[in-house]
Amino acid sequence: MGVFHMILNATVVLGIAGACMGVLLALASKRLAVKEDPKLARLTEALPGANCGACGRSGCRNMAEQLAQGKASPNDCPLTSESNREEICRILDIAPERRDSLCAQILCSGTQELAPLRFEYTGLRDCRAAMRFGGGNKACPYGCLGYGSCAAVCPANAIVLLNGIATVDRSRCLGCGLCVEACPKHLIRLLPAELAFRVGCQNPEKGVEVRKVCQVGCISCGICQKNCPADAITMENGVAVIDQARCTHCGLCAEKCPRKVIWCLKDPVAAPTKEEENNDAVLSE
Amino acid sequence: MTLKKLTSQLRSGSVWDIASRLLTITFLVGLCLAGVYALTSPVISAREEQARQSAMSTFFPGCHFTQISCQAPEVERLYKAEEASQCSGYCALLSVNGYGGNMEVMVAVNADGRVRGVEVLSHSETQNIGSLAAQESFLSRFKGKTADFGLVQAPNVPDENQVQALSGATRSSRAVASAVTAALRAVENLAVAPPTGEEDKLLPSETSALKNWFGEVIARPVDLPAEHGAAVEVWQLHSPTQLVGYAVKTQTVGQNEAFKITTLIGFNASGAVISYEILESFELESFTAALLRDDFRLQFVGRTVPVTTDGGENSVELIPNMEKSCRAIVKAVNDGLQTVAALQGGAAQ
Amino acid sequence: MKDLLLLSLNAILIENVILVKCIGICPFLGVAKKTSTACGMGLAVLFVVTFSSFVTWLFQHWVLAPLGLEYLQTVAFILIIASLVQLTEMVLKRFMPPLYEALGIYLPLITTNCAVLYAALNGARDMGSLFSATVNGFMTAAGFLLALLLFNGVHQRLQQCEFPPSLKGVPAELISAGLLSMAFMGFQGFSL
Amino acid sequence: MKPLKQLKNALLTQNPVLNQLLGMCSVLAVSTTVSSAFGMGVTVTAVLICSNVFISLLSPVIPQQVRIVSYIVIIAGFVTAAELLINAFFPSLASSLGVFIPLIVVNCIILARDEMFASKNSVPASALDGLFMGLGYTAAIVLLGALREVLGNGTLAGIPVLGSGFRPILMLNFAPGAFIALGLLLALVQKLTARLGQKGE
Repeated sequence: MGVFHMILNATVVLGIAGACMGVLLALASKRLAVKEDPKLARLTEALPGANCGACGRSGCRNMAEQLAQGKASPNDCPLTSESNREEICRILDIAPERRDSLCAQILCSGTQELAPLRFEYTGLRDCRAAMRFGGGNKACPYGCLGYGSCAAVCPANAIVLLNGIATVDRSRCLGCGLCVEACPKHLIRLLPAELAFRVGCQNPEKGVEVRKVCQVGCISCGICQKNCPADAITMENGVAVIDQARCTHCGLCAEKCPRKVIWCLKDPVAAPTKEEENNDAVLSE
Repeated sequence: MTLKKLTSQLRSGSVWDIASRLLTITFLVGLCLAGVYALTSPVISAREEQARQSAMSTFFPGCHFTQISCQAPEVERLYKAEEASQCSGYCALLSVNGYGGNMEVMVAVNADGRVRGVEVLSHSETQNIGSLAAQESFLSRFKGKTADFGLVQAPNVPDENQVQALSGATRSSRAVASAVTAALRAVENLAVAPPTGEEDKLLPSETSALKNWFGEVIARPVDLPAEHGAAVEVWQLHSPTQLVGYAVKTQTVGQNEAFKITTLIGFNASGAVISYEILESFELESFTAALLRDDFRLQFVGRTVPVTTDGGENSVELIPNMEKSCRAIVKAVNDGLQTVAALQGGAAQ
Repeated sequence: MKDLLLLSLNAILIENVILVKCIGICPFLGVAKKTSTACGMGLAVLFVVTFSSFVTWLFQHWVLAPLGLEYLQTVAFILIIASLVQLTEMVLKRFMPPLYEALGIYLPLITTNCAVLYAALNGARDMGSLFSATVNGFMTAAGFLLALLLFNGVHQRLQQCEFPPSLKGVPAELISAGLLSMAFMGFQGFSL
Repeated sequence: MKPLKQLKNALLTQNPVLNQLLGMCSVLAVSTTVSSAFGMGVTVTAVLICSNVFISLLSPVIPQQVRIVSYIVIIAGFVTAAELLINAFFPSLASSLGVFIPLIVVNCIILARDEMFASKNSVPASALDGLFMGLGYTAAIVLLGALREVLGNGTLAGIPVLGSGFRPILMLNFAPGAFIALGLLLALVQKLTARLGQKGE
């Protein structure tokens, strides 16, 4: 009799516990159901989900909520691809505004062979850490140290450290701008992705000083300024700056520049200039 | 949220449907578990019982064990090992918390209250470290120890009444040590603790008398034999491990015929008189004091044969002009002797 | 009061659930990457363990013990813990969305967390009173949170240093966790 | 997938313990000796197979709201049954596994396999998957058990291996040793898969 009694006990106790837990959960799932906006799920789907915070919200889910409430525009998120952005506009049924995407550029071309080092640095592999040692071990105090602080931050890991300097892989860069703050030398700019001429140097010193520390540094000779037909180049504190709006992408400045430090990053479709060739070659290595 | 709405929701399909499915699942699980338990629990308890019996018989070969009640919290079970009605020791089963979890320890205690042996029945200590505490090499260190043995850490050498703990397994060795101490304490308490109610009908005066004659004993009343004379009550006196003696309460008529003198006489295990005490007497004050004086009382000590007053070789001298009271004591002692002899089953002489 | 202090000291330091008892490691490595995630997980576990120790002790001493069904302990406890976790997830989602936002992803993770079941079983078997069982649960979870935060600090230091390729990532974390747990072995000396 | 591929996958590339880092609690805690590690591995495999089969049978019936709860209850049922059987018929194993048998219930592997695999696939496939994952788990835990026993105690499955002169590293029998041993083992595995990766695919 005892065995049957014991089996009955066990099954009844477990059965009842299961039942009341079941009722509890079922009721809870019914009464506590959060009236979730159906669009929210699809929006979070469309957003890249990198939670990088570039749009200023605390993550894609938060961004999706604000998009649903109309407090944010699809373009706020720099990471979403073109197709996703259209998808979002369709979900929110608003007209998609045109907006060209940006791409990060590192304004320094002083690779190890071209820009010598002042001392051997074996500390932490981080530019900010290296900065504490007298601004880093690179002869040119404004040049890229190449320890990858920007690479560490990049959510799409599009920044590659190649023979001493950081280079952006333009196909993967999402233009989120996280690397801009990360770089202690402030060398990184967000420039329009399609077509840009950029000056691969930020050293404001006189030409004489620049030659001492780098073989390709901009010696602010002004030849590019004179030769530019659209007069888009101005010399700001010792470095040539190309005004992207007025630049007609003729490429004259790149040819005339004695230091070959103006890089033209045309679409890969067009014939790449010499610099761009070695740049892409270097990247694809 | 009114109750009506709540109950309506309860009746609505989905809630009940979910709950019933979960109920069936838990019901099924409960059913098959109960089945497995029914199948395995007898096997488990049998094996544990068998392990326990074998452990006990290794300590007390040839004994049979009776479980006795024990108040100590840690002691799960306490067995008394008897060999031909002679108590040869105790076995205590304890469960203590070791490093890895619960530990079942069996402690065997000799009749004299010293450790006879220790065995760990089950433990879940860490392999090769805590488990060393369950091996013979460590357990044999407890042999012969009394309840107040100390546990010393590995480096320093233990003296006679100390046990050296295992280096690296302090928690496990402390657990075993605590089990042994608890067992010894429990056996000790067994003797001191007043035995269960019905044994102890002794008056305070009686127990104090017994205490200074025999020390700590338990008095167990025994029914009077056929010819018990003036004896009214008889107790067998047990120390924790064996019979120590007898106590007989007698009522005899002294000088004052109206009231009897109540005397308590103590006998050792072999039936010889140890001493006597007058519990209640209505004789004259001086008479009672005289009867208790050593010069008269000591004559009775050591007697195993009834005493006479005729001046023969085992006669006693009566105190002049209070012969009646003295004869009352003589009769009390003789009847006591007679009762004890009858109890012991041997011939009186 | 004194034995409660000893109980908590024991649960947090001497028998820390992760570093000494090696229980609840699965989330330990995963969540220790960011401090906010570690805190979120720790608090979620703290809440769930305390609550479930409370309920499981009651269940054990009112239902299981009198009917002599101790062998059903594991099944009953896990049923209660899983339902409690799911319930708290729904309640948090409904009434405290920001808190759900921070803890949301970890709640289902807690159901498979061994520390919760260990605390419940430990509480029900060893603890005399309901109050001490709940305190034991709370302190075990506090130990869990402590270990999580300590390891989070260690983890951030790990990211700075250079490792041979095969040691990078989890092996390095495990070895540093081993050193951390070696430090916790120092508490074994206490005799409670 | 072809069973053989599944087996290689479970043992090498997708090993639940070494690659997916599941079920670490029991691996760390029970692997002090090969025998207890093997015992644990076999128990987990048995429970894994039974729960996979049972859940793949029941998954269409189980409503969505109580999915996790019912899966765990089923697993707990099998684990308790295993615990009772072990206590009854393998007492030596029971003492070495101790408190860790009930903790198989919250062993991440089982619930993970049930969630991901068993609830979506047919019974034979999930049984096979349960078997392979169990084997992967057992292989990993026995490997670690051997490592820890040989170095920590100088014996392998009870037989002294390294001679009397060897002073065992006692730390390996405790928690820190477990962490470090598993860390080193994972590093070894990472090195092998890296080299395999370059040479192989």
